[in-house]
Amino acid sequence: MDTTRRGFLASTVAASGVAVTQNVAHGADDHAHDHQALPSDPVLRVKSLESLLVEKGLVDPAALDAVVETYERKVGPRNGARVVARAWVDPAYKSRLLADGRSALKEFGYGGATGEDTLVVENTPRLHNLVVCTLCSCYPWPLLGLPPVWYKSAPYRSRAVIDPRGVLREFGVTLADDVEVRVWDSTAELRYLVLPERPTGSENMSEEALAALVTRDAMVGVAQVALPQKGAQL
Amino acid sequence: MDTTRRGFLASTVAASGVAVTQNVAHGADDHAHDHQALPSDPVLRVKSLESLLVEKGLVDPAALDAVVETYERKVGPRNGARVVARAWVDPAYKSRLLADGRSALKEFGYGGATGEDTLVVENTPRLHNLVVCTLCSCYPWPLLGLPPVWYKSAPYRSRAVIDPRGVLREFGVTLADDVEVRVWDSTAELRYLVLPERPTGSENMSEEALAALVTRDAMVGVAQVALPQKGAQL
Amino acid sequence: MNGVHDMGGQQGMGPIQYEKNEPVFHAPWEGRVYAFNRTLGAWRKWNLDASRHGVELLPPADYFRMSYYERWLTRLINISISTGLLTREEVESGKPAPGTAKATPPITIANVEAAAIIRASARRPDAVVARFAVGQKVRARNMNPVGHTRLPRYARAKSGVIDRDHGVFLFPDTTAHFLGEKPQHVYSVRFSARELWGEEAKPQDGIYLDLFDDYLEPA
Amino acid sequence: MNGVHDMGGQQGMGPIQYEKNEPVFHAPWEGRVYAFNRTLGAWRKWNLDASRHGVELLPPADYFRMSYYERWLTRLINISISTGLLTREEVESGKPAPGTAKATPPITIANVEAAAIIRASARRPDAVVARFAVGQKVRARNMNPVGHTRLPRYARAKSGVIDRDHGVFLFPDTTAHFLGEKPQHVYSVRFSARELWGEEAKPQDGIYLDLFDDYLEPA
Repeated sequence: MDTTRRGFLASTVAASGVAVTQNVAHGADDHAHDHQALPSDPVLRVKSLESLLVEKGLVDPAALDAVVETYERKVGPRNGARVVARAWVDPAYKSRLLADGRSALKEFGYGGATGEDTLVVENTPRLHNLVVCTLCSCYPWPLLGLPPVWYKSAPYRSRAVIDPRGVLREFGVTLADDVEVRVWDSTAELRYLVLPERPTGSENMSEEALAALVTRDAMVGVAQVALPQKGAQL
Repeated sequence: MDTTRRGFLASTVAASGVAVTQNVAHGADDHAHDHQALPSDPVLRVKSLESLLVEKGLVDPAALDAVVETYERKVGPRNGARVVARAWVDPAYKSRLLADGRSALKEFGYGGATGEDTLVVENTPRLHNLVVCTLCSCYPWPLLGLPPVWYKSAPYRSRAVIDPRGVLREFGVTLADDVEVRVWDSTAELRYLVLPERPTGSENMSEEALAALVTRDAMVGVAQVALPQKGAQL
Repeated sequence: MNGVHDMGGQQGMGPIQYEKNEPVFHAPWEGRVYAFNRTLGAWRKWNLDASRHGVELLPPADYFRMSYYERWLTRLINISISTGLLTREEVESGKPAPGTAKATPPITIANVEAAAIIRASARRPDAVVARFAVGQKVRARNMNPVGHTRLPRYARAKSGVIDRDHGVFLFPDTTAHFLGEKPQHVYSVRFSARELWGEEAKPQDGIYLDLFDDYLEPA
Repeated sequence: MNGVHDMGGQQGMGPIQYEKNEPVFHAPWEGRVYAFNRTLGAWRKWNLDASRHGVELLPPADYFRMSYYERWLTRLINISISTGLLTREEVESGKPAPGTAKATPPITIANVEAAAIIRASARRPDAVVARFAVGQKVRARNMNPVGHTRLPRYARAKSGVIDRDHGVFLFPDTTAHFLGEKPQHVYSVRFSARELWGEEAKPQDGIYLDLFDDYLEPA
């Protein structure tokens, strides 16, 4: 437990520039590696922090529960999927959505945290859009919920801008050489949602049935929307 | 021991691109961190590797001893210091050294490993030279021995090219605003040695006494050469 | 800050690790860390940009070793200590400093929806004049601030075209360091893939960045 | 490869940690690792550039976590396995595969000075024509190879002046991948600090890089 706390504080201290964890000259006994110890059990650390925050009156545990509950049960890719399906069946809505995402999304009641300035970009047979945040992990929370680990990871963030076609191939999407790829790097407080192509053969489907086809990945731009019988989606 | 080996191999495998250590999706029990374990005791690992290499007849332990002995006892900054002192007292040698470092260094018998193409760059009151290798840790071994940890470390390698004056300040060297700074990034098989300024007041000193003043740091360009009475050197 | 967080264009990070049916949080503690971050901001000791910068300040070895929510946890503790919301001793012991009066949380179950889940916008109503117009050719400045910035290294000194004017937003470079909001226009700037990455990129491909007025100069 | 090893211009790496009276090796195992690296090359299974690339291929988390000689140890094991000098099972067990005949080391105490301590030069006698002349203005190419290269990211697409022609050397980008030596001229190229880092740099300061013919184009 003592080691735990020390390792934990070492990392805290390092972040404020007091210590560095790299290439520090180390003695022959090599014990200097201690400070690189894994941040031990986060479960215990978070429990201890929460009890401190509650005891100091800095947070209301019920409010914490509500935040977790919101993203675990209420806000997720189904939000974005409803918008996409509506745009597919309602050309007037689609025009509003592409021209002024903010207002069109408000028609669904979507907005708020990081969503108030969402831009919707449309895929066509000639144009493919891909969304990334190279600097951190910005993502349209109100429309897609919290991002998956791969979206937040170094491999995706690093390569999406320099090798979008290679990234797409890794996701199983192969683009023709003459398609235009547009990568949207979310460097400010704008968020991006891809309006995928409506799959051929879906002409007779209802808005609800269409919404069920639309995946999170398609709205990030790393997948296309397929009809169910055409094979399993990622 | 078993954990040791596993952690060790994980790292080996990762380097060949089979696994990644970062942001790997992890289960609720958080055990996936195992593969990030510190490469445990290098002493044991190196011992095991050496015994394997010897048993296979791939290395001669006596030759290993000789390599270690060479850099621990024979080759080091005293080599470079002798060259610098000679250049200070012998203008003809200095001319040869700056014009064709390779030949001039051969007069001392210095050459070989990474030293066959060493360039000597001269500090003056108007010009300060600083040597770095941003991509790895290239260094003039035959003249200075093996580099110190700080030279091989991220803080030095990253900042020497973008903020050489700040780096120099950290080493206690403050340059006038109108001095020209030249940073030599050792990106190919050329190596660099800084010929520091001869300290004022050293006019009557012998070549040997001068050589004793010249530090490793001064020949990398992060220090100036001072007379002993002017205070302790780094 | 030219840090390891500025990942655009890096290689050698390994394959993308896709997890099927990924849960929102992989463990309850991740949810708590997320919720701390979303609610503690209401104390107004810091702002979103300062908080982002907190992750950037992690030593590279930690940045790469930690999972996403470990980074969030660490930056939260760091910024709580540096802004005085918590003391190091409190974090270490898990107990409030002796004699601390209990505060009242600004965010409770009653107002959490409005106060935390709907976050304040970074858009500003200020009537700031735009320095650039849609269609104009611009160059991202070759700037290397040691503090927070949202101009990635890969776009610096590169030329692009203003594609859209998003309007006026607070400026992260100053906001993150509590030096004022300096509201200014943000533009979507299109850079051709070839301008950024050379001749091997497809000529028709483009990368769009949302860049602040202060990041740009006429090309 | 645009990897974390390419550190020029990065910030946030912390202060320089200076050690007074630093020993050559901090522990005997470091010396052994160094000596393995200096002697095993004589088996001609790899070359210096391939070996350097081996460090670049370490996952970033490992690169930052490991000490210098831990990196050397890991790359040595990796390249020994990938080139067939050792098998993974041998490394794991510390024992030669059953039935392996004992070899004779090419480097022994008798020839170690000439064969290992004096390393072969990368200079080549080939009469290759230089594409650039001293004093000529050049631009470093905007290239982003996924393999080994010695053109740092911070100099790409930047303009400089040929300061010196060092002569002909083998080309690391091909040599590291066993694709031939492709001998060519290496030049010392001077870049002004302002060209590389913008207006905050001092106008008189310069950064000199040793760059291969294939990295350059006329400016």
